[in-house]
Amino acid sequence: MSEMAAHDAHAAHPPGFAHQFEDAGQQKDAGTLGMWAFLVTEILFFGGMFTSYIIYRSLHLPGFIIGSHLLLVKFGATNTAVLICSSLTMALAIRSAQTGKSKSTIIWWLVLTMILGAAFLALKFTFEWHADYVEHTVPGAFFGFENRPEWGPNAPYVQMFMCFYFFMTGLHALHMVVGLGILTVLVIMTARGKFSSEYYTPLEISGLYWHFVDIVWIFLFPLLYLIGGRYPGS
Amino acid sequence: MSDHTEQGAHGHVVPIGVYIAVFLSLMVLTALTTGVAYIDLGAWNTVVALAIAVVKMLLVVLFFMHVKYAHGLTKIVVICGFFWLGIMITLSLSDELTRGWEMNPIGWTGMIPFLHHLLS
Amino acid sequence: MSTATADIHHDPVESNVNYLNSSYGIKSWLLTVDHKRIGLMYLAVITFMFLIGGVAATLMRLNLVEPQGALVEPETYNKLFSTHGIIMVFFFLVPSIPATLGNFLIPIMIGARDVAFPKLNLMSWYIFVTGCIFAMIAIISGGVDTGWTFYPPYSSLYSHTPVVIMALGIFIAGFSSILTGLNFVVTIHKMRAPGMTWFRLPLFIWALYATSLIFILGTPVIAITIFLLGLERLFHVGIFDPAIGGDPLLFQHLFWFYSHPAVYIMILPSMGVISELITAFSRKKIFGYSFVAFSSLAIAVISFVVWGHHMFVTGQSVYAGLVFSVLSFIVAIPSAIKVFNWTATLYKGSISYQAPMLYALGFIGLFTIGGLTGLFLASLATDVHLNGTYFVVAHFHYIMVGGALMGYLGGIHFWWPKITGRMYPDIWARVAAAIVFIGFNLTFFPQFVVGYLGMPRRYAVYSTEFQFLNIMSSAGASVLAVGYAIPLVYLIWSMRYGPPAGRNPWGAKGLEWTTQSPPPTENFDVPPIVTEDAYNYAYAEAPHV
Amino acid sequence: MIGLAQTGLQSAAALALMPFQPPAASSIAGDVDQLYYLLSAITIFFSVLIFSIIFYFMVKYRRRSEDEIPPETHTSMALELTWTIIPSLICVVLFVWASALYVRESRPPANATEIFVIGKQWMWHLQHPEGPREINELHVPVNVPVKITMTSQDVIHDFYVPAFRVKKDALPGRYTSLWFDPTEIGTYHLFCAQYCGTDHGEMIGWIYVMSAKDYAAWLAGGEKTESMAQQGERLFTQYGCIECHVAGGGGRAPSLAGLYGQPEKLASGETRVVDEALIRQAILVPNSVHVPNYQPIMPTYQGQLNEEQILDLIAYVKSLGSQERNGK
Repeated sequence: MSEMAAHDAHAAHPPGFAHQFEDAGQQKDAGTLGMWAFLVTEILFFGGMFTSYIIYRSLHLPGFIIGSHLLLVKFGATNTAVLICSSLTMALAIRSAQTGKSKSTIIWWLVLTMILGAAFLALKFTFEWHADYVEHTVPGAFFGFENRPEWGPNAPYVQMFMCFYFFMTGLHALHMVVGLGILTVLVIMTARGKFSSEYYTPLEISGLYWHFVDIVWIFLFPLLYLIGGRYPGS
Repeated sequence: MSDHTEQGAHGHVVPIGVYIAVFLSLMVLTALTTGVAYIDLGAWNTVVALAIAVVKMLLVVLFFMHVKYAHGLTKIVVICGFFWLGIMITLSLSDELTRGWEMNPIGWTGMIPFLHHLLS
Repeated sequence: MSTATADIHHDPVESNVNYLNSSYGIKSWLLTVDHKRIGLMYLAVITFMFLIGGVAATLMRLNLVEPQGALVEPETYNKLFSTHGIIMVFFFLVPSIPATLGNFLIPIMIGARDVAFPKLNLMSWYIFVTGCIFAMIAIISGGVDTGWTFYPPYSSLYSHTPVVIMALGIFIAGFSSILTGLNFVVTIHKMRAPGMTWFRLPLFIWALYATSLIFILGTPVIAITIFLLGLERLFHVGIFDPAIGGDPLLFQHLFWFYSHPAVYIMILPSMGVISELITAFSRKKIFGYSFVAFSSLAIAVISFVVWGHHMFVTGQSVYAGLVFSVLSFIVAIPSAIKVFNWTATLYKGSISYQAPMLYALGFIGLFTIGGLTGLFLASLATDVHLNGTYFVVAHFHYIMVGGALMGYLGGIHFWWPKITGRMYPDIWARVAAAIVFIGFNLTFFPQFVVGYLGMPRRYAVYSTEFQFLNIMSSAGASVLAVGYAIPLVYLIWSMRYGPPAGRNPWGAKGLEWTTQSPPPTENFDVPPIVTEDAYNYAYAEAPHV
Repeated sequence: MIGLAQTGLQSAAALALMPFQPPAASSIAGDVDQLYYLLSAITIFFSVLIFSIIFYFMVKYRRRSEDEIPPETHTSMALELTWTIIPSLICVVLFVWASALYVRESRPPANATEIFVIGKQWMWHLQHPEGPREINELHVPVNVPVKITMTSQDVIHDFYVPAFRVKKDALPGRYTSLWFDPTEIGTYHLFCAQYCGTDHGEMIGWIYVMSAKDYAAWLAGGEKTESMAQQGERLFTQYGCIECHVAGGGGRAPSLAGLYGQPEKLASGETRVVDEALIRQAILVPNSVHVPNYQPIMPTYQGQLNEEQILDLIAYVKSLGSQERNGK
């Protein structure tokens, strides 16, 4: 999670070079490989949930479709768009550093990325989770299946779906929060002039992390919001 | 000799046009996947949704995450991650979806409705 | 092995400064980024955890002397075996060789100054200690009674013990494993000295590389699984709950996806150690270097597709059972290849029997038995009878204690002179190795028999006809305990009073033996350049003891 | 000293008398033992082989002088292939043998009598179709195959009879089954082999394998109880199932006569055989197994029926299986 990026952020003081390496190329390669290895662990970390989701969906399809229809596509789609925008701004922030643009350009792109990330979380927490709470679709003691006779015997599986919805989006949101923390560190480092076209590894590997979080959402959106179809009678 | 000189300290600078094109594709695909959900394609709804998600992922991985320009090791690492996820999903499903089989004289052909069930 | 510094004949003027005395004070340790010091800090913590797990084991064995329980109530017994399992697996065996010897040796063996991410390395230690603290809190506040396997719905909805705290401890310790594995992979890929090609690497490095892959690919899955279990316990609703359509077997799938490869996390590093010991004490190049190296990778990969053999009787489908059975047989082959190659390495060697070699030979014997009895459990029909009995307990202790722990002790004895710069009394070490070997077999061999007789594991009280074998086992355990206590005494003694070891007391090959003992903080006075294969004993000059 | 010798002698005597395998009392036990002997032989052969080679090398090639440098030996491809291929072939043989046996163990014979088992912390609840219920004890006639269908009321348990070499988990929310054909009259251990909490070690019982005559006497000797099917029939009326599932067809729901064991096409397009799991699912999640031509109007009985009552209903539906099937 943030540890990797934060570590490198600390280790890499200008000239950004740590004593155990032979040269800057070796250091950059090591950092990138390390981040990718970490992202592999993240794939398998989320993968445990995706595996469970696939299995239960195949076992309890009707309940999962009812559950999916409790979510509002407009929020999911908007948030997807917001995250894709933030990925673009992140990529542009790195590119600015790569091509030796001014500090303020890099900071501008980073801050824009943070704003988009925050917008995602705001939408998630206030419009979606809060509404779920009000409507008793949060799993647990207050799960309101007594009020939903139309769910019939599928009620337990609707609750199972909502468990997945909250665990998966919750874990994703947690990663977003960590990402915002990393971005904050990057903004400070940029402001202090730590990066140049010669050395911007922390930016680059933090970018990998941010894009990864975006990819997770790219799968969560269809799996949670769309699957089962939204057409009449689905 | 360690293999740390393949790329050097300077990464590949991706042209800004590529970023914009990737971004626009991602937006279009998002609109597309949302729109398709409102059309009844039967079992294909799931297939299309997942196919679009995979394409979007590939765009992000290859261009935003620079894997297209990275050296072989990075590519292997990425493929390993998804391969292992595949192992986990496939072998777990190999149990969960064949539970009924032992008492079920339909036998191997029983798999077809299960697959149908999985995709629908 | 190296040309730049390997001049063991006329020892250059030994510098008095090394990684141990380059700085003093508690702060110089707690804030160190030196991989050698971090390795020693792990050694201290896991030795402590081993003692906790060992005490639990001793109490269990005492209790089992009588069929009705000689010592404690069933509830306490359940907590004892859970504590023993959790501590030994997650807080001792998994970090044992990688975090101590691996941390100490990987950079030196590949000719680097440090691991790729030294601060991350230190952070891994702190994360591990935090995990240990949570585990200790769980133990002190009563201990959990779920077994180390945490099967729901017992662990999620029925147990009345601090499961969440223990789960949190394991979750946190898991991140330490992940970061250590990541650090090692990057280090081995990117930090090798000039000339140190992949096929000149010592086999210990290959083994730890394979282990690190499992850390990276497997540990996140146990992390998420344990996390989901914790959520289910906290909120009384979750994805393994049968009441809302959850499948308890799904937990077992996810759990064993990590926990079966975790067995290889424990045994692979030991296999690496054995390759070093066998070659050093027979002064031979390893027989079939590439077969031994690739069998490590093969084991790491195949270990991920065999987990279902833990679930042959759980209601897993028959078809999945067949698939997992055939895959489980396949994983036996690379292990067999290793054993045969080690044996062949001894052929026409010059074999000496110092303590580390005794451990290595003990390892081969016990691992052979442990591995072969694994075939009983990969075979579906016999597994149905043996699953969940003491046969399984005996089998995995032959692998994890007879294998992993023997390798760990052998490695500690082999590299102790390098780590501390001092020798221990070899005669005591040989006695201890013999006692461990005898005590171990006395403890666990009867368990094969009592398992086939049908005694289920995790029974606080048992049927009287099993008593004789249980007494034998408990008697063996006390011998084993003595065998473990002796090294603790003389190793600590040697740190102060042992005679200086010199650079290369065993006349062994490998970069670590070319630098001074203990090594300087930067590992080498001059960065080494490697010009020859590993274990090139045929061209060695006579050792200089 | 004499005391020590006595202890030694006693131990030796105990060892000599000690059995190394449990009684083999089912049709499959002998076959499992044979596989076990083969595996033991392989284990002993290879252990002895490795041990003796190592021992021989240890003595023959012991270091004779401190500066001895042994000659180099080169890796032999032929040797490597030999010790890769031979173990592989052994594994193939073991896999085929063990799997054939396992598949046999997983297919109960058609004529097996069925016993229903519910595991709960920390006791076994066993139920004969004829009605008698037993706790931690099971009486069965010799040479009659028995199929155990089981579930758990709380955590995972495991039904294990070492003498029969059979074992299977009892899972909450699901049915699992095993079968055995007892061949020897006697009394055998029943263990719970999956850790289930505090008194796991005392979740044990006995299986009494009796001659046909003794078994009949035992059945007759107990207090008269309704059979499971009769109890199921009572529940069928009491919970109003009978109002829709009208015998002979024509109700709002299909008649259940002759349904058991038959493949049934569901509204989802899937074809499934009507077995215990399907009936259980139909009672608890009716619309998931809804059949075409009927409205999905059946309410769930989740929470209203306990595991025993569900088993009674299943027994009742099965008892209808022998009756004439009068259309849907």
